[in-house]
Amino acid sequence: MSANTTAQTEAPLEDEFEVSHKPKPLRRWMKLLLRSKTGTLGLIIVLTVCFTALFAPLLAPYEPDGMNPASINVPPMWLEGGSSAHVLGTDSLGRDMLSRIIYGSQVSLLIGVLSVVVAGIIGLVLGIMAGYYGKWIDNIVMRTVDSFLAVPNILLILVVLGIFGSNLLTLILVLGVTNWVIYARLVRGEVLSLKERDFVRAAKSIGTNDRTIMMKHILPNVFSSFIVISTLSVATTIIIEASLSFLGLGVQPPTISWGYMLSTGRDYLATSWWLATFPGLAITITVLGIIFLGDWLRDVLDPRSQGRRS
Amino acid sequence: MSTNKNNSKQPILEIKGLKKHFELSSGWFSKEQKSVKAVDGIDLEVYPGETLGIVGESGCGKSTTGNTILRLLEATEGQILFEGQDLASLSKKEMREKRKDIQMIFQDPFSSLNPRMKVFDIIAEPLRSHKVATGDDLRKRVYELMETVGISKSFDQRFPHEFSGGQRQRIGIARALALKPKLIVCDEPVSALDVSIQSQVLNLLSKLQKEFNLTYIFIAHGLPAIKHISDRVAVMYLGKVVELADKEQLFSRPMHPYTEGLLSSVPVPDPHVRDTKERIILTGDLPSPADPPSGCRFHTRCPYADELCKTKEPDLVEERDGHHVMCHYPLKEGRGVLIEN
Amino acid sequence: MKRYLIRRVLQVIPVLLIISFIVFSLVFLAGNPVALMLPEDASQEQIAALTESMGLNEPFYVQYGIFLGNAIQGDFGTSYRYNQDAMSIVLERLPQTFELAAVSMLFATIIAIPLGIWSAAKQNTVIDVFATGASVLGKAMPNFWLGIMLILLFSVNLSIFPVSGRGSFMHIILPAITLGTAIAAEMTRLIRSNMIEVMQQDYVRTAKSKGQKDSIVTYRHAFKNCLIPVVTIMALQTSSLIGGALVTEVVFAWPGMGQLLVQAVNARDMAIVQACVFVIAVAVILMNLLADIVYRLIDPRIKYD
Amino acid sequence: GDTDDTAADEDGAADGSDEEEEAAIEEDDNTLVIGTGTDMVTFDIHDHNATNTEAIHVNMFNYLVRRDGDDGFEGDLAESFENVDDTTWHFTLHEGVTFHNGDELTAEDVKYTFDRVASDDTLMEHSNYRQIQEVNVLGDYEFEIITDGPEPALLNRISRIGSGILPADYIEEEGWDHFLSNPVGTGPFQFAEWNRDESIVLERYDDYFGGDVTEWEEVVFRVIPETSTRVNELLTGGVHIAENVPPAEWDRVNDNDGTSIISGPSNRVMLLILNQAEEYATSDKRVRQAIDLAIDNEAITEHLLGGEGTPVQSRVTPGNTGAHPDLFDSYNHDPDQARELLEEAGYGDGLEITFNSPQGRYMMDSEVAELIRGMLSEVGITANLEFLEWSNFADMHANNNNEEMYFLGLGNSMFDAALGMDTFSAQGTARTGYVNDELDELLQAAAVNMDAEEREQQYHQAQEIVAEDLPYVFLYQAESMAGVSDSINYEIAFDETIYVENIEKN
Amino acid sequence: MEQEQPLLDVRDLKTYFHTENGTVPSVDGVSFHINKGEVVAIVGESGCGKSVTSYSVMGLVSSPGKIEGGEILLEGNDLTKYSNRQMRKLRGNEMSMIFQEPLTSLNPLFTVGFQISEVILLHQKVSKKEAKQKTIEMIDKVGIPNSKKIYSSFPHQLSGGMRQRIMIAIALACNPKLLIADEPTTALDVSIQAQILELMKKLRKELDTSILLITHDLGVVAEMVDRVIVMYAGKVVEEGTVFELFKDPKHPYTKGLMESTPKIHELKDELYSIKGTVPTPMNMPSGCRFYPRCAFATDKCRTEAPDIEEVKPGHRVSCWLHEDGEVNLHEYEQKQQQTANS
Ligand SMILES: Nc1ncnc2c1ncn2[C@@H]1O[C@H](COP(=O)(O)OP(=O)(O)OP(=O)(O)O)[C@@H](O)[C@H]1O
Ligand SMILES: Nc1ncnc2c1ncn2[C@@H]1O[C@H](COP(=O)(O)OP(=O)(O)OP(=O)(O)O)[C@@H](O)[C@H]1O
Ligand SMILES: [Mg+2]
Ligand SMILES: [Mg+2]
Repeated sequence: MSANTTAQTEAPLEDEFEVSHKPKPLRRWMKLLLRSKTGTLGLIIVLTVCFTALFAPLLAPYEPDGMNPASINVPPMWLEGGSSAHVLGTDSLGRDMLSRIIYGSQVSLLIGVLSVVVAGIIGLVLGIMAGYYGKWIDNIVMRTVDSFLAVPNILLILVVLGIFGSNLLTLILVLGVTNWVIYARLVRGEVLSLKERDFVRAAKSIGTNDRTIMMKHILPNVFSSFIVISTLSVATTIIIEASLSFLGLGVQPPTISWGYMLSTGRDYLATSWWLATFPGLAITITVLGIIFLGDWLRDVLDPRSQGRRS
Repeated sequence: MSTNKNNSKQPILEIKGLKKHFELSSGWFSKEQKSVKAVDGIDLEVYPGETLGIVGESGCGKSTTGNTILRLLEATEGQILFEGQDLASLSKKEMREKRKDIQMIFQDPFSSLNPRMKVFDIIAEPLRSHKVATGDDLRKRVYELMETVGISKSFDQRFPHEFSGGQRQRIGIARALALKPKLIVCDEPVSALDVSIQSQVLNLLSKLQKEFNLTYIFIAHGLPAIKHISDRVAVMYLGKVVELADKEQLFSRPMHPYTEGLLSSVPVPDPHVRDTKERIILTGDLPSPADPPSGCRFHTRCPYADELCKTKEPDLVEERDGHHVMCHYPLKEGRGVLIEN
Repeated sequence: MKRYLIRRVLQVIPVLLIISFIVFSLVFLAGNPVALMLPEDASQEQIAALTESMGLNEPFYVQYGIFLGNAIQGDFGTSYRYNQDAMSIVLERLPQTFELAAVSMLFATIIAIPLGIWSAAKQNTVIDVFATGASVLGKAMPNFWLGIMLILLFSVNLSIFPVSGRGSFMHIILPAITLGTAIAAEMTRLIRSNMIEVMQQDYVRTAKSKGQKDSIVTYRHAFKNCLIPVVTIMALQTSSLIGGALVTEVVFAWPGMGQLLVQAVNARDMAIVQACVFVIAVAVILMNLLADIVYRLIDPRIKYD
Repeated sequence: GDTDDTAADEDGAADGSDEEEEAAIEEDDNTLVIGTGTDMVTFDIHDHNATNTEAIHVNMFNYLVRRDGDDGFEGDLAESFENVDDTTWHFTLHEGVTFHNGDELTAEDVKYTFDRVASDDTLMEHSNYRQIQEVNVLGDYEFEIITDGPEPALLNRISRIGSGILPADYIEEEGWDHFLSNPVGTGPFQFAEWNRDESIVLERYDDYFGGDVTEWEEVVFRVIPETSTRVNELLTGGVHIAENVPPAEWDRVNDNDGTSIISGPSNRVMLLILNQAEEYATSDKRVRQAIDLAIDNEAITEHLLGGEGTPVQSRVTPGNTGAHPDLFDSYNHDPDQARELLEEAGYGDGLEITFNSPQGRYMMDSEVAELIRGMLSEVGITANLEFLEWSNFADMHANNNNEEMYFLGLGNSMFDAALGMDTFSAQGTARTGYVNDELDELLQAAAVNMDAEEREQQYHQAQEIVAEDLPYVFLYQAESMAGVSDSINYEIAFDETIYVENIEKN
Repeated sequence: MEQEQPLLDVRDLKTYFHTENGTVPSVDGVSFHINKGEVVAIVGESGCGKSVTSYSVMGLVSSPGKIEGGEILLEGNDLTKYSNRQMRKLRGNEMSMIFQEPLTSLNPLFTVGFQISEVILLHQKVSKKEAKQKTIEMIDKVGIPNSKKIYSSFPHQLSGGMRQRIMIAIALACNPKLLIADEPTTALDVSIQAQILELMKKLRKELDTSILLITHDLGVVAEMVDRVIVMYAGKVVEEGTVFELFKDPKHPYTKGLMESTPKIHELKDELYSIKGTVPTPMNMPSGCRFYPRCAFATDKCRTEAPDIEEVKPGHRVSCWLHEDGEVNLHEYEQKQQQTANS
């Protein structure tokens, strides 16, 4: 009708854009990070723990394994009987608590993170396949999930560690293998709804093959809930490891993990409380950090979280 | 006149007796299988270069028809011939090849773009999938497409959420155009858009059709939009096409009581006619496609229904030249909305 | 519904088969219990003889077949450690196990519901941060640490609850808190996030637009819509509550199934292990079924069959 | 007050009303509660080898004879006994002894008891009784035990696990299964109930042939696996005795009003078993000696065990027939010499061995194991410590799947050097691969030597050889520690049993 | 005209959302009034602040939103000064609201009967039995057959149209003076929409309720209302009677809106379209908020925001074009084109 309509529709839409600068990912992350106090806290905690783990030999004042039967169960320095030689006191074999906690971070993190990686990979792959293909694959995977859910984890862990012995590798594997079901369930559920979404249909209608659809369209979209669950799971795994140590199935000395320290310290809870409490605190703080970081990561990984509501 | 044009050509797409039933309970042990007859036997032909509009109320099977054409859903029964070839007979691989020729634009611009992919990758995806272009060539093609649909190249690294609904729909259109398809199924491409944006997208679609000689199947429930863009219009009711005619015919002299009701339900943006306009308000709701009424499916809401309608289902017959209707008592002078014109 | 129930029960069969297979093969791999059953200086012949008389020299599939055959008839074999029908030993533990599980769950729910709702309602306030902190702490405290601490505080120092054992209602409180804390923590987080979502729903706005009181809007209209995930998580906890309460059981000298199971595994007492796992699996399946029925009661949209 | 309340709860009898509470206290005054770490295994007295199970059984069953003081024996069910010749022992039973079901004890019951354990080789205790060839019943109260050869330690054998006399008629009538769930003996206490992993309750048997030996009407053995819980129960009055209290808790118990720690030597020696199979470095005597020299036994007993333990160089400790006085309360410690020996043996630049240990089985076991690992690393031996869950550990021990070294505590329920030393003989070598012909000869001679004095000398010699060759590295004699309420008078028995009749109210 | 006190008088209402990314001025100085018995429409595109305006009136703005200024006078009483308790007394009683999404606006877990009687029991002193009686009457009134059975049905058992009728029943149960209908038919099919609109017309006649109808469908406006308020980006840009406005829109946005709507009774080769998109509240242009999209924009529009001025009795507009008196946009446009072509 009016002469200028065509021109209007064809005009590039650039000028309509209010956001003229596009923030770089790193800046976006920083912005999101600073906006979230808990996220900042989480990141600081996790970085500190990672740093501690990496540079344990430089940071620890003593050999973690240096025993001294003559000065056992020395309290932390601020308590009566403590000395500045051992800031956090010594344990039941006279080893320096601080050094042990510093070294313990290595194994605790390793177990926590790697076993979640193992569980996550199995869970993601099976969950996506089950959800995407449905039918018999789904049936098999879900019945297996049901079965795993109906058997207490501890039983499987116990038996497997009983058979293969408890070394770090089996520990990580077995914790991973018993935990995959939560991921598989979660991922499958999300995939079921994702695959009905139009963008997946669109990809199909373009002729994209199944593998690409799963990798490029589905995987990135289940990732944020995956991150939330897995950060929580890193936390629980560190704690499960402690419970395994309680049963004598955790890591073996001279390897040190917080869980091991915590569980061996439990006999001294009423008398030398610092033996169990410091590793316990280390776990709690780390877990808190990981959870906060996880919440924040979910925001970061979601491109929508830049502020605009949609 | 357009009827003649159509007869002279081979249809690009032919739908014959298409049925799509969804099983309800997939239980192992349930005896009677209940099913939703989402599409229950429709025949349509689409000719090159035309736009076939499909209207009907929510749930009448429009999207299902669209999805089965693309084989996003497998048809329960019937044939879909694209350029004379039965799509259902194609292997998965052949079908992927065929997809270059048939594309789809989706209703919801918010959910049809992967929120975690950048615009560039979204538009490039079809080209990559079919290995049509790589490297610089690919970039060039994507930028061309962006230009075609009116999105500045500088936005290629943005995520969908950074765009407005209309812009997102343009991205979807660019993606559909990437493989230079012959036929595009547009499943309610403007229903989710704002009033002022709708017209931008409708204009764009018309422009592209002329430019690339595209054929559209345009699905919508908004009658004004359908009327604006289509050449021929099919009216669906409960999984069946109840009326099919040239746009002018259908809008000025509808023959099916349902079409008539629909047309008179559309509110007219002119306050002067509101008290004078005669209205046939259809009563009741759309029955469930899981158990459609016996006889003529429309009889439960039809102001003219009688005993015959309750028992016997009418066929889709050509009452006038190119004007098909499925009714025992087609309206001779149905009240349409184009009469004044 | 009836047909649904039948179908669900039938679906249980493959699950039980898979479970029995997994457990059987694990125990099989774990080795021969004969060495543990005989005196320390038993001769190789004695070991061989006992192995044969117990059918342990048969190949895996034969043993599994025999086991399955008997299990179908309800016979899980005899515990060599107790010299008694395995199932009866397991069933003996059921009441105390159930008791602890139920009270723990009750405790978790009583804590988690108000805390979760509250922190959702006061999102991003001090209360919310406190609740988050509390639930992280709840998850981060290993059971044995919490249990021992509770004993020291409430039993030794304050003399409120008995230290350990089973008997009066007072005995169950501390172990239930120990076991329930982690669940409460998880539930609180779940309820919080669900409530936040539900509170933004249109029907909550509708309820407000009627002039309804905030508390009624929260509890009647919003919270009821949050119940399904809560019920789900309750059902999911069954197996860990019944079979995985081991650490708590040890700390509180609670004679539950967790201890039995672990001891049986350690002693390679296959009959007990299988019977335990069977009982736990059935409990889990029943709980899930119950959850399904509860879903139906909560949400009229849910239909089975 | 507290004490009794909690105990009342134990019975499930706690009720709101004051009077009832009073009554409950009265009743509870006559109930003794003992907190133990592990549950009893079974009532099949022949099919277990657990000291803690026997500790409970002794209150329900009687042996024929009982150890009395250092090396003598006194009659228990037997009124008199006599060694007739090398292979024949004659016994006369007390008359009028009744089982808890009312049956009278006769020689037939004794025959039944020993026949079963001596003939059924699937029973755990069989190996300790296979020496009994037959039991000849000579009358209602008279019988003979015939051994398959000279058996100087017969009395030791029949005064320990597996020797409680069973009611033959009762078992034959009701069946063994019935007996297992309703056991019947002759002891001062009779069975009331057993809730697995929870408690065993025994009631006083008023017709006990020994007369009115105890003030307690009821004994409850409560199973409390967690150490700190056991101690906490003691502190709050939930139990009268808490067994196995580790050093870390001693102050807490002693500082508490009304409870204290008591200790007593046990018959258990903690040691390291070294594998002498050729493929292991420990087959080299110098390496074994180096290990022995590296370990400061006293540091363990003093610092970890709070002084409650004695360094030893032999398994046979005072209180057992044949104990060698020089090998008790002595040890070798010289890290420099250890390093030299290792150098000599060709391990100058380090030696790596596997070291298995149980965890939570013995007092402070994991700490001790870790400390040993630390001590060994001082002299250049890297010991890879692997803690095993007990059943796996027992499995390893039973099947000789051990590698270089493992840590174990061995008791001696026979109180005779024979049981401790036989392991080192040719027949017993399987465990370590240790063979010494001279030692073999000595042990064979001693085993059938009915001359007590000469036999003792032979065992002394044998122990010296072992202390030199070090198939085992002996560490220390463990002390039993228990926390006890001041309301009772309790002494820890050398054999780790708990004779309730010896526990008195204060 | 203004002799009588209006039922609702909104003056310079400002409702802002304080989000993590900054303050969003969703409603930024909106004034309008509704007389007794009148039907007034607010039209405008998605996101222009229509719903927030209505929530502000109902006192349902939830955090992080806050009414930052202005007055909302209901029969002369300023609702912004009311406590939550006082507001609760009004809601569902004096004024009530129907929402856009009939699918989600009813609580899925309660029967519709319960949900209707809830509001009756809240505001009227009646017994449960009487409430049930009234509820069934209301169901009849909104034209759902078989009301007794419907009473104990759950929302998912009803169709969209029926659910929207139930919403209407809830809203009208206490015979409110003011009914706010926020896009009541957008989610419904055309034929159902027609039914609902008919019903609202009928009930309005019967009950004499004033209605504030929020929509972006000009067809619905033309059929239903007396007066129209056009909103753009948080501001009112034009206000007038429905006849005035359709005949002679004064604001370029209103005009664009009307022309870009495809009309069923006329054929066009190409639709008019307003270029560009609605600005997000975070990035409001300075000056007139519509100028980046306006075909008539001048430099003044870029820098200065126009006030809303009455150009004709009862017809007010906020645009610099009308600074010096009334301009007919249709003619103005033609004139402009002629000058451009020559
Ligand atoms: N996957 C499915 N399973 C079961 N029923 C389905 C499925 N998809 C669609 N249906 C049913 O088929 C019928 C037709 O659906 P369809 O989506 O084709 O309708 P439509 O005409 O596109 O409606 P709308 O305008 O709402 O998009 C509906 O009743 C719908 O409930
Ligand atoms: N809770 C909120 N937080 C932040 N911004 C909000 C919130 N609610 C609404 N807004 C903003 O307020 C503006 C107006 O929203 P409103 O819902 O009133 O629009 P509307 O005109 O009703 O649109 P529609 O036609 O889509 O319903 C929008 O830009 C929206 O982004
Ligand atoms: Mg559709
Ligand atoms: Mg709105």
